[in-house]
Amino acid sequence: MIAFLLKRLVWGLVVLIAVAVITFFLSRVVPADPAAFLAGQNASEETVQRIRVEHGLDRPLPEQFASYMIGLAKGDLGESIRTRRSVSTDLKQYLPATLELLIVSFVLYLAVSFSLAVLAARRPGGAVDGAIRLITMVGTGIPVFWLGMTLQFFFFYKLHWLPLGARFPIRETAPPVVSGFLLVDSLLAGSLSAFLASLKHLTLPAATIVVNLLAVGTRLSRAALIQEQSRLYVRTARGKGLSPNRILFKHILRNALSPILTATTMQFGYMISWVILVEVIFDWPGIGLYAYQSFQVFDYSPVIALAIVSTAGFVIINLVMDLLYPVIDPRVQSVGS
Amino acid sequence: MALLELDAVSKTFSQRHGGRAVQAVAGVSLAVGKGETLGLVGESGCGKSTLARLALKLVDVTDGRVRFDGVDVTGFASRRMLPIRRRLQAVFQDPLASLNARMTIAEVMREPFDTHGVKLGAELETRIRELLSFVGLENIGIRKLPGQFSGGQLQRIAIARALALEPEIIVADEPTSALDPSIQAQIVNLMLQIQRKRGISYLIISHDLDVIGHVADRIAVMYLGIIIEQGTADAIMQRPLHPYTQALLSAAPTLAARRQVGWKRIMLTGDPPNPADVPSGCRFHPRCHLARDICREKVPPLRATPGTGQMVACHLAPDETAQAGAEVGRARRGLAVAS
Amino acid sequence: DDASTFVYADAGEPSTIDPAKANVNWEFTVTRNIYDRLVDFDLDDPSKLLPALATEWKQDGKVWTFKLRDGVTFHDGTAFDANDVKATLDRLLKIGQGQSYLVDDIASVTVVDPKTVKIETKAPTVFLASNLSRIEMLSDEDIAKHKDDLGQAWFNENANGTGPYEFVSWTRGTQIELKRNDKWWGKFPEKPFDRVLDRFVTDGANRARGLEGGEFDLANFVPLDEALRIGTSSGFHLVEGNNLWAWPAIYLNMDLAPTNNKNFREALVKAFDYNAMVQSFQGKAEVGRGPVPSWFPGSPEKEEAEIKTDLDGAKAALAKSGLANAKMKCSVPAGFPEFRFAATVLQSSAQQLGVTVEIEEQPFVEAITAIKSDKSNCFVLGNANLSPSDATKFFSAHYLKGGFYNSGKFFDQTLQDLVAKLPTISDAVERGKLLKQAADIVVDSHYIIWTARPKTVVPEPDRIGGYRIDPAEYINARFWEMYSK
Amino acid sequence: MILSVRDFAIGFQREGQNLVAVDGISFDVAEGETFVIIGESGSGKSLTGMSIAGLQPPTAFVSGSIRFKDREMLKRPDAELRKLRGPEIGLIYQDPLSSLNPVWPVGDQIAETLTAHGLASRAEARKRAVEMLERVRIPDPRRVASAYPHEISGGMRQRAMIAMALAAGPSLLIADEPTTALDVTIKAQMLELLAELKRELSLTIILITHDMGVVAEVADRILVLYAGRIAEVGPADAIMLQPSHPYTAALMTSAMISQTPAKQDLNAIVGGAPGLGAFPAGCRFHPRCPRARDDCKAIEPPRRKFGSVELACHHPIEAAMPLETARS
Amino acid sequence: MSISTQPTRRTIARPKGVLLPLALLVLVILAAFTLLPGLIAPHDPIALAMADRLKPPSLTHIFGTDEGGRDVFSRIVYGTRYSLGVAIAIVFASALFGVIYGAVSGMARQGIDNLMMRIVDLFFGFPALVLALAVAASIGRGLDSVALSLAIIWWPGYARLVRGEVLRLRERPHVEAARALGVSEMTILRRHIIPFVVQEVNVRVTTDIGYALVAVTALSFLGLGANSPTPEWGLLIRDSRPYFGSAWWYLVFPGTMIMLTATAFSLIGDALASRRAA
Ligand SMILES: Nc1ncnc2c1ncn2[C@@H]1O[C@H](COP(=O)(O)OP(=O)(O)OP(=O)(O)O)[C@@H](O)[C@H]1O
Ligand SMILES: Nc1ncnc2c1ncn2[C@@H]1O[C@H](COP(=O)(O)OP(=O)(O)OP(=O)(O)O)[C@@H](O)[C@H]1O
Ligand SMILES: [Mg+2]
Ligand SMILES: [Mg+2]
Repeated sequence: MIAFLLKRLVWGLVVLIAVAVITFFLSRVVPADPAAFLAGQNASEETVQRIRVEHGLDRPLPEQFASYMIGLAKGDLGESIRTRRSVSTDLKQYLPATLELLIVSFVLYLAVSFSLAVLAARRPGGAVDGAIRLITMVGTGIPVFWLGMTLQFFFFYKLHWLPLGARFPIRETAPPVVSGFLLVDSLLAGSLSAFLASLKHLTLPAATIVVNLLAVGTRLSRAALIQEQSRLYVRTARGKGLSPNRILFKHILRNALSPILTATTMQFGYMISWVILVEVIFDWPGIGLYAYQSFQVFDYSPVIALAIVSTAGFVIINLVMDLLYPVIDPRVQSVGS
Repeated sequence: MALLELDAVSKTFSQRHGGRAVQAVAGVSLAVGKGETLGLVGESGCGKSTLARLALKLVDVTDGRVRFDGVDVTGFASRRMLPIRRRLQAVFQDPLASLNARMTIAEVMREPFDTHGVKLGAELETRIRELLSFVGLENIGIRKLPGQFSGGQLQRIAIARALALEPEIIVADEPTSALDPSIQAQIVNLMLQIQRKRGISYLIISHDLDVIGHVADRIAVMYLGIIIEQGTADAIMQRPLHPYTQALLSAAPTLAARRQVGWKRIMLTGDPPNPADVPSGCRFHPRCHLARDICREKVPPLRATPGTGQMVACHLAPDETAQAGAEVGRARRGLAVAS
Repeated sequence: DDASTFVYADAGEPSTIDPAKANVNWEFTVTRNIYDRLVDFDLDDPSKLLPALATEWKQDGKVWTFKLRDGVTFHDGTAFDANDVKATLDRLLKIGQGQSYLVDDIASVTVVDPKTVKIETKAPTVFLASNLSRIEMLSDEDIAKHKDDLGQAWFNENANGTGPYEFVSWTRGTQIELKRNDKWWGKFPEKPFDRVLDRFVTDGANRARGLEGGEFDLANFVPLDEALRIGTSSGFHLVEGNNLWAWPAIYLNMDLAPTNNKNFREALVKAFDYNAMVQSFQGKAEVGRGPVPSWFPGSPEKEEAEIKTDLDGAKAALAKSGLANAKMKCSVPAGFPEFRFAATVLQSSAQQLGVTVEIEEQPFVEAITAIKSDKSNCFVLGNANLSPSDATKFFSAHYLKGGFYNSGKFFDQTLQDLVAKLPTISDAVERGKLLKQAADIVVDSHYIIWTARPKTVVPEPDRIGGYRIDPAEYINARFWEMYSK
Repeated sequence: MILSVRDFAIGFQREGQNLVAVDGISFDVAEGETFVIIGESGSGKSLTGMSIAGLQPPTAFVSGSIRFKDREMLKRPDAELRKLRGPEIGLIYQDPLSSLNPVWPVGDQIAETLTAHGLASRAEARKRAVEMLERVRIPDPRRVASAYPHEISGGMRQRAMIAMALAAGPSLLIADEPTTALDVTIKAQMLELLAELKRELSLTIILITHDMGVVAEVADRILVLYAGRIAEVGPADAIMLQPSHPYTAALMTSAMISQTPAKQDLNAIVGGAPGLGAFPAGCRFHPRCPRARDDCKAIEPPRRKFGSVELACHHPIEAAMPLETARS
Repeated sequence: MSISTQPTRRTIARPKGVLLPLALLVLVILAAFTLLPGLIAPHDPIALAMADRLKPPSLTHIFGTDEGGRDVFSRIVYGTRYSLGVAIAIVFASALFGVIYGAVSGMARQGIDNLMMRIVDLFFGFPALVLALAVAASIGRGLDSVALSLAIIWWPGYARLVRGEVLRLRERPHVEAARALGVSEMTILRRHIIPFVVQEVNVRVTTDIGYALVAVTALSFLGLGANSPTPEWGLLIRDSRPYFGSAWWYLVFPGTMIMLTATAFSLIGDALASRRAA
């Protein structure tokens, strides 16, 4: 167990280093000059050069790489040229917003996709199943960015039900920052209205992420449930005179969890990707938007940091899932591949 | 000189994820002579298929030698094996699974010729038809896919393919166990006919004692990776000496046994042991009703019993087992049992 | 409390709020309102200067003398005096970024007495006071307190000015909050806003929709179609004006084939469908005749020849160039639909000549790097000049060697000399003549396609008033002039 | 009669065609007997067995009648049938590994038969599960009760399956090829166990198999199915030792390898069984039958009494055929 | 013997019955768009027609016009080639590379196989879009670089699928039988393994085209893909953004088109999968 954990951790580290190396070199291939951006549009060439030197952008690539990696080992993610702050400081600022969005979306996704899958799997081939299948299929084809815009159009622009973007009503004062999660902070501040307001702001971005995840996730969960239904132990359960509901909830569900878990892990990867688009569209002040804006001006460090942070998140999720498998399925000795 | 000879072969599988290694075959020596049928029986998981694969050189031995017609082929690379393979063919358990589902019967049948560079040109189809009718499949559509045939037909096709290059020996791993009883008989008959007409040798593996007893000249009984008894078919079927062989024989119910009032079968207690966890001493001792201290401590060697030429690996054979063996043999044949 | 809060949807988040480094619009949004400048200018007549922190000024050859206003204090309570002016200008020139180019002809700054400061320029320049209308005054104490790095770290995210609004907080990724400075020396309108939220809304469509939906009180860089639609819908009115920015001008690379061929460039200029551009601005635009717009002080525009689409002329010019079936690449900074559209029009116009234009939209830095490093033949950008009346700053950025916006690497020695001479001439009529000469050189070179010169339109909700367009700066709110109705 | 099947038929719709898999079979099972259904693969054994418990595939068409303890089983809502499965009818299958829920301890699965029917509280059911495991001769039942299926051997699994089927005390046990996947030595243990349990619990057993050895050992009465129809039904001894239907006779002789001299051709039935939808007209066995005449090809043989058996054959084997060519 | 024609439980017609033909129809339409855009599109997709700027849908412009007066429908028709073409290219290229890689890995010795799979695992460790963004940005904008960057993140899925299949198939009796016959490893791979793998891959490819389309348009939307005035669908949506308040049609139709196309491919992939399962 310990050995397994250790192995996975080492592997996670390898992945992280790889992503750092890859993104570092990729970002330096770009034919753009962030120093020029920093210096401003009317700055003289000397000023630009001075800034290049200040930020070490004039040094040879291997040297820049070495110092970046050394910094990384110390937890230093470099400095953002655009925000003129250390990336770690920025991340501390932006990460909670993203995490809040991700967690809410994920919980929502899990709940809804699971219920839909169960609903569909109760009568495979039935009308409910057909409808769900169609919806999920269409859902997988909806481009996330387009969906976000369309939801904005209807729910903000046409119906005035939900806000356009951002995390909190503009004119109101947000609760004091404790955790960075507005939902939590507003409760800590004892303000139900603030909680509801943050929830309202979360609705569209989360819905946008969820629809796509949901589609893929429900399909996979449904397939897993239906596949389990044809297993022989289900026949045995029927032979014992169990009701279909009991068979579904007590027998099938538990067995279908492993494939669903695998699907879920995969989904998490997509979610990290979609979050960039969603944050851009909804002006959600998280790391996706942060990295995207930095990326627009070829401010490298935040982009690399995003890659590293999201990869780390992904590695952790994978690890958690690996640890969950044996809990769910006693046949799996924790010997992941 | 034996045609196919396994000399103290062993095969150890290391488990993927650091689990305990499994010694599926542990120092087995066997020989199949020209025109002879050697039958190998044993319970599931005892290493029969592994042994077949060792004989066919589909896996490499961990230890021991494999000889074909006197030539040591143990270390042969696949290229050097090619001429040997022409003389050494195989038939497997599940005929549907062992034919490529996307190749027509004609393609399946020409594969041996192509592989061994036999150019038949226009004659190819005639030859294929000949082979198929030899196994009792006249006028079947050779452009059809395997999925369109029944299990019995497919096994015939598989046998026809094995015969294509006129081999000297066929290794058949459970050739009838996937088939219905009525079809089993057809295949057994077919294999016997082939041997009569072609003088071919067989290494036939099965867990069905009836089939083995019927087709084999000699029988080897395998338990947990080793041979525990070996002898002529008559000897083994009529006077098994090893308690395990006796249990096997008496366990399999026969129609004839229905008549035997008062006969009690030798029941084995417990389950087949785990090959990853081999018992000390005699491998069979935990399930043996005769087991005593020596059995737990000392590994019984496979040795010849005087007179019959039967080989048995049991500390107590034949003295304490011969009597029971004879009874088992009689009961099986539906003969009255002395009470 | 709602009515006293003004929410401004800004197109980006400042990278710094240090006036010495502020570069872009959304940085000026903050600095212009927190800090004051020595002089101000009349938005409707940029040549007319108005007193601000300085009440009087005069030029004497290379020396300018400014008399400072009495009783002005910084937000932290310290008094404003001549030392602040000196410290600010010294620091600005040392840092050399941001708007420092406007005053880079300053040789020295001398404190005569607390209320008088003397500024000497390297050469006589008539434009100094006008250019100082863009330079924000910091406190010398703040500068001294953080002298290690010239206060760069501190000023990046802190502010202490004398201006109408005080810096309250900066929520990264979201907004900067300002509050009204009661003690400001200037005059607020009747119902000014007590609190200003400068929101960062990077997406133009979101700014438009938020403005329309009432989330924002004002927004900058609203896409033109949306601005016109919103501005003419009920509850809104349109504020129209001129400014130097945001005219899509297409710069042609003078070094890279085929645009290094003058006849070829002429063909492009003549083939360009100016009407399409004007139509795309829904008629709210005119076609430029040269680099200096008519309303700019001393502009020779009226005397210039009209520029019109002339396909025959274009074909003739192309024939002369000997470049049939030429291919060229055009870089467009992303995020400006008007610029992209100008390139599209060029593409479709050029096609009529058999010239293929490939458009590549890229982030600003990448796009300008592409043309500067001869990977692209053209670049679309608006003009940029923060000085309300000094055309030489404009020329030097756009047409002189090494100018940041001289992306196509135009070079003409006569023009260089002319531009150097301009500020030294105190006679406005004489300056006008030189300006025309300079403009002609640029026009004749066919370096630029002035695709259209649109009016700037800003939709303002009827519930507020006071918004005016700054001719030298693109859509920026002077919060101190805004009021609720 | 504990079970009485009349004109039972079951079929499927495939590509718009009605394919009848089991076609109008009738038989009775008496209380306490071991009734064996034999036949080649695809002859409809499992469909018949499952239908008795109301477990026919949901896509199937059925007709006729199946009466279990004077209750009609076929046209009954599933909710009522469920009440019978467990307390009245127990089922076991081949392949115990996949027939057990892999993520539940064995004991819990046995206990569930009781709790689901409200026959015992949780704790009680658990205790009963251990008792049941003991009853099916599992050493150390407490340990096995808390083990997962993959942790115990194949023989133990099948024992656990039997324990589960019998936990709620059914009077009828339907066993669909319970020994097919097992090794001979384990198979023997299982047959022995079933025989003991039958005696102890006075069970009626319907055993489905195509293993003649198993049939020989346990059958009281035998039903021979061929291509969805009854070939022959009657007392085991009559059917096994003096088969009247040519198909039964062929089956029996082909299974008698040990009675055939070594290396001699076995008495095999030619050809293979027809698949669903490819049943021939007339007597379905006629293409493979050595006794077939013209009427067999055209006319479906009616069911009739023939000695102690009922059979469907135009030309049954009149005299007792010597089955035994014993080796001496 | 007559049998009741009532099934014991009612089976309800599966939606696939209606949807599959619809999906095939969409496919045919897309094929027509791709192959004969000139015949189908009523207007030039590039030429400006300023007089018709941002006109709502009408008989002449069924999907309305854009900011240059161009017919949105015609732009969508011409755009099929770019959006769908690139999506297909990505999936095909990844599938081809993935199949080769996976097959080699599956057939190779354990050490090499391990190494090759570690590399694949590495790709699975990264969040895909982030990597694609970085790649696309560094090799420059344009559809070709979008294609390349997506192919780079796409192939590992195929490699993993194929290797798994190869490992599974390698143990299959028919492969063992061929080996016993003396068939060389290369031939075994080609004749006895790849055809089965391809069957799996086909299903995956079909469904993936829809996903790839969404990914391509997403990158275009972020400004990494096609350049104006290429009528690529994601770019159309990006371009439409400033006019959303005034020209809903400009946003709605390209998005719907992406959705329809992706759904059609999903449906067909599903049908292929269930046909293979049957
Ligand atoms: N490739 C392999 N890797 C690891 N272990 C193996 C492998 N092949 C076989 N074994 C193990 O070796 C032992 C013997 O297997 P083998 O297939 O030879 O038995 P068998 O007698 O043919 O059984 P059966 O009657 O079930 O076919 C088993 O425990 C099996 O798990
Ligand atoms: N759910 C189903 N849908 C369609 N056909 C079915 C279904 N279940 C069984 N059949 C068909 O009905 C026929 C009889 O099946 P059944 O399972 O009863 O055979 P069996 O005698 O038990 O055979 P085996 O010995 O292989 O278990 C077969 O041809 C089978 O293909
Ligand atoms: Mg085997
Ligand atoms: Mg069956």
